[in-house]
Amino acid sequence: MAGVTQVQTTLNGEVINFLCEPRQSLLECLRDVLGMTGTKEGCNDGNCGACTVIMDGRIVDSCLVLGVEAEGKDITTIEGMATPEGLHPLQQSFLENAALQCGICTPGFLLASKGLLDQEPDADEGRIRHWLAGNLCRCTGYDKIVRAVLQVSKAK
Amino acid sequence: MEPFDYLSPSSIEEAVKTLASKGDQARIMAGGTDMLVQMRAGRRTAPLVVDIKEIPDLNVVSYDATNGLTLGAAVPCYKIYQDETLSAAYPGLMDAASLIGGIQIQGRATIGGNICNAAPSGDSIPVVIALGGVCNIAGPNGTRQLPVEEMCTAPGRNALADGEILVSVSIPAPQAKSGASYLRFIPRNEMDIAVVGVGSSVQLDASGQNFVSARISLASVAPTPVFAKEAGDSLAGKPVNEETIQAASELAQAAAKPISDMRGTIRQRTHLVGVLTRRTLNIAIERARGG
Amino acid sequence: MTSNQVLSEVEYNVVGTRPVRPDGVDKVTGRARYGDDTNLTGTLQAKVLRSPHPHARVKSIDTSKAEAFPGVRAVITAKDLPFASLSKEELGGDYTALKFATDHMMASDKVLFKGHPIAAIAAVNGHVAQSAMDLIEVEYEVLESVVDVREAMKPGAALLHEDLRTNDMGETADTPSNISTHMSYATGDLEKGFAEADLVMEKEYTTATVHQGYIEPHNTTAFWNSDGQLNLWTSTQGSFQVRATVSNILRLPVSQIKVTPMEIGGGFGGKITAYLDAICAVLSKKTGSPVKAIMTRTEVFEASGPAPASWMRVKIGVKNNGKITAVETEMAMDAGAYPGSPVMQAIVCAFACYDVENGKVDGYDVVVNKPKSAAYRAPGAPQAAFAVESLIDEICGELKIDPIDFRLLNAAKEGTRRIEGLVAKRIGLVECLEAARDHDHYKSKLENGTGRGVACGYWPNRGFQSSVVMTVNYDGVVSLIMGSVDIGGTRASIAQQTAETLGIAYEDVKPTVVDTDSIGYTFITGGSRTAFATGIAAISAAEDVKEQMISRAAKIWDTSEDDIEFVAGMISHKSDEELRLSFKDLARQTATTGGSITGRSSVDPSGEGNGHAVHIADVSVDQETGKTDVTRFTAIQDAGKAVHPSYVEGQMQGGAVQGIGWALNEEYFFDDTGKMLNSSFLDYRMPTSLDLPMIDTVIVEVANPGHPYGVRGVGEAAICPPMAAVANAVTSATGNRMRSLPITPGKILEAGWDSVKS
Amino acid sequence: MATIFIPTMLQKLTSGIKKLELDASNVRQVVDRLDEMYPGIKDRLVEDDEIRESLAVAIDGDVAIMGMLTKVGENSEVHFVPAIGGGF
Repeated sequence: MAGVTQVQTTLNGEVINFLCEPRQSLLECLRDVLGMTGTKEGCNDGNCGACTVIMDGRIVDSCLVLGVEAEGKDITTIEGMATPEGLHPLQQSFLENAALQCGICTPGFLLASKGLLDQEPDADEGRIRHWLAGNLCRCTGYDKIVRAVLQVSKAK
Repeated sequence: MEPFDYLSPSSIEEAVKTLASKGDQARIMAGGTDMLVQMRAGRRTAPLVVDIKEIPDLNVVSYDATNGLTLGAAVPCYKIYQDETLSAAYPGLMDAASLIGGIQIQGRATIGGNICNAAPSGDSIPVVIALGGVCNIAGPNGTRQLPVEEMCTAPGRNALADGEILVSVSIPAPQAKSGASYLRFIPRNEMDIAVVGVGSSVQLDASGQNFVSARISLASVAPTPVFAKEAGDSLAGKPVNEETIQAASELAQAAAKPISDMRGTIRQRTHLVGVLTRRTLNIAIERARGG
Repeated sequence: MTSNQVLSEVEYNVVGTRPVRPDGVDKVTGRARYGDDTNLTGTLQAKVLRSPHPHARVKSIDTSKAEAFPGVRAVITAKDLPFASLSKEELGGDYTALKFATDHMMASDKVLFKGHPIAAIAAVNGHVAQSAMDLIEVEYEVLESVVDVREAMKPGAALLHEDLRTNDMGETADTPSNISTHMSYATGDLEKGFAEADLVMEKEYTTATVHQGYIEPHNTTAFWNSDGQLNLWTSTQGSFQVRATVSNILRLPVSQIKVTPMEIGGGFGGKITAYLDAICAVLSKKTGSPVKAIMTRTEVFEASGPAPASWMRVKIGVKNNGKITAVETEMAMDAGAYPGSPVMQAIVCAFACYDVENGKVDGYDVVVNKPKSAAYRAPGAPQAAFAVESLIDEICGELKIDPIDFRLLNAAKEGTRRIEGLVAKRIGLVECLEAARDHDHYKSKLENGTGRGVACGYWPNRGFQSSVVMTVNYDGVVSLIMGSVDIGGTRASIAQQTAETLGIAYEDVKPTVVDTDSIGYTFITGGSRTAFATGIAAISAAEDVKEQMISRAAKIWDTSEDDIEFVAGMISHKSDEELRLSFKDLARQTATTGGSITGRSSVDPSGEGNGHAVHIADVSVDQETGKTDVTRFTAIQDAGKAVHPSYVEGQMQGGAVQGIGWALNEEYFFDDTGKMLNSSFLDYRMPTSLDLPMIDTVIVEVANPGHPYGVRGVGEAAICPPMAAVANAVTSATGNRMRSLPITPGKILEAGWDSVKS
Repeated sequence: MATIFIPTMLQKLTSGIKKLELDASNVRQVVDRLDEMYPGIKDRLVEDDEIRESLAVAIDGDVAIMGMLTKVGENSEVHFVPAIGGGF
């Protein structure tokens, strides 16, 4: 029987340690081990993007990352997006543009959008639609989500 | 998921030693985007998972205009298409690297993993075959090379022997007046498994009006990716025109041995092989002439 | 070109504005608590063992090895549910209903679909429970299964339920059948109507099984206190519905069950049935610990409630000028394993957009070896609209009449008597059609290789019971407490109606959705009812507050209540201008004039006001591959009065896009025996952001006389037109008529090949 | 007099009569009077003293919320329609 491993990782800017079994995904570790339930499970097989987190600057599905793989990595989750000063511009834009209905996909969309604009601050509609294709939303038809991201993008 | 041990070796030697001693009790994980899904669904079990992403040799991306590209088996797709030199040299490879899964998957999935996973629909395989890619394999008895078209032996099975590991894939340097392209047909625009995929590469003469050589490879039309050698060879020495391209596409169709399943019928797939062969050849020709 | 238009007739202060939703910040920061975020100390994880066979007799179940597995705390089967120890005599007329309800939750003697629960395990974690499932030994006798709705209707088809007999409006057939119900309505003289027609067309249509596709899987946490009180935290569209289901299956009084509805990650009708609650409750009772379950995505597809596949025959007769003379349809829908498809809704909605003198509709509810179907956004109506609106498009083509002109000529309006007999009240179909006709999209030129289609849709909308309580805090802020689960922004829209009625700011209303112990009975969030019915409850509770405020002012001013009026948030003496108090000023004085003010209301309103939508779709079709891309889409809908236009647009856009998915790519693939082959988001192809253009909207506002602000429900009508709009557009692009959903690239290629042949 | 619309499927019990007028002040009276005129029709509409689950009774176009107790007006129209009830 496999044992438990200690993992040290940087989570939302803070170095933390946690224990997990190798078979536990990063998603499970975040939610069940660390109690950070902002990252959502939608499909657990990499097809919905609800569990998107940023790892070393890239968006990944945390259901397809093992917790043990987080060793030495830098991870941002939805809990790390707002600062004490206020919401991230994307969060604010999602609110203003009514870019969420049920909200379950929202953390994933926000992280994915952040991942995009962090490296392509002037992404246009086509680029946004392509980038977000790994995130499923069933409520909005994507229109208001794309508009919310466009509002923050420098592309006009 | 059943419990497993996890090992992240830091050298090829360590990985090979572990794999050789554990036999079928160990499985190699690169991006994990296929393997973790398969393990979670109970389709694969592995008492030991060997994560190869921390091995420096497997993270190599080396390119020069003489020796071509050596792409480590653990290099995720995004690192390939974000590399401007590679994008310019291998646009056909970029076609594939940028359409595997979504952006999240591309942050993890690797070409090496895609080849070793040996799915008939593996999106990167046809274009790597078309580009003449070769697998560099390390094992208990040293290293060996194998053309990519010989790597997939059956759905989900590859040619690696016990203890062996895919270190990298080598792709020859692009010649002048050469070009490649990969297209797949899916009902949506992203996130689907190819109904049919076709990778083509061409080498034109200096005038750009005649084929010197061509290679065509197909996905999702047989138990393994298909290298449609006759189809590509038929173009050698021929002028670039609709007839020759049509003839090649028909040979590609003849090389396809598809089944009917929920993703498509035999007739649809065979038809699409023709369409996509023509389209990829035309894109490859455009690229060859432009580059 | 405006992408989102609102054609407003009446303006209010708060109703019709677009404030930020009260739950918004929690949802964009990850702090909102969804069902699976419930985490009580010592929670066990449950997993459900499910049948691998679509149809089989359960001969034996041996759970002993699983029970002995380290980390497993309890294993249950159907024997652990109360039904197992109740006799037919005890239950009387309730026997069959309770057997169906209990067996659906956990099979006793037979499994009727792949994924049918057979046992459940509670263990220290999900991995352990999963491993232990392999140790449960079940012996099945596999039976012949029936998957296709029309095959299931044939005499001699394999029977799911040996004692199910067709009910023809109260008359039961002598022999068993998979047809559980047949219903028929007619009006006028059908023969005469068709005889008068210059053109009669009759075609058959089919649609595939589809799923609502909510992103959050079903989940529940149950904890059975030692005092016998059962607590459930769950993802549901109706906390009271969950309470009723669990009460029925576990034979508990409703007051012994408290259901706390957590934030819900999408439902669309699929989160009304309570699949996991009773199972977790029994496991909790057995272990003494909280028990939580979350379905995998495969379980969601295989064992929740998809929308039915359908077969429909439609016949329409018209004069050369386009006037409809007669209509007829027969529709059969598969209910899945147990009776209850929405086919009766389908036949009622089928021709509701048209003024029809002679018509007949027949519906058949049919059981097959698939998961029991559940509601999906306007249940039944989208399939019916696909068939009827496709045939109308075909007729318009034959007669060379503009499809909007045809619909305007025949459109139902106030006073139109529908086939089932009810008379339409003030409805906005004509206004929607006119808005479509005048829209810049409809007037725009089509590019080569593209096609355009239009279609309309109808959903009656619903009322039903809602309860609201509101308290006025001393600072003038109103706490609004309701039982309606908020899926798409109803906390905002109910708060807006409250603020409007009280004449206060939206920000001064704080809405909360509470558990079943804390509010009166409230029906599900569904049926496009919440903004309407819970809105009326809130308005009426606010009126209650106003009356009490007037009475307080009367005390303060020592005058009669009749001398006081409450207008626009000001309480004033009718004849003494000096005596005026703002809502906040008076709120401050409630402490010294009798204490806090609480308004309350429980309503069961009728007058819901029918919903209509008209959609325009442009598509381009790659003739070589058969691939269809939607290039432009406009959704037009009568909202009565859009309380929060952004959320109304969201409903219209979301409905349109679900419909586009239904039209083009979404379907359950079954093997011959009924095993689903594509139970993941990889192969169940819902639209991604890359598959769509912006969805333009026009909100038409034809006030609903049944609501103080004219509100009509908007959630459902939006999913009725898109399938036909897209299908009609594909015909316009390719020349081939597609009568079977989804319109996959393969089908488009086949149609092209067939048309070349013929 | 209220106008009662006989559901199509029950018109064989009323010899083809599609609608009729009768005096009734609530739904229960409607059903009882109908049954007096056309024996057996009540059983088709009512089960355990409630309108059958698959049906709803509508008075002047509004689905009745009080079932058998729902008031029927002097000139009301009464319909028995498919229940588009719970479930979405």
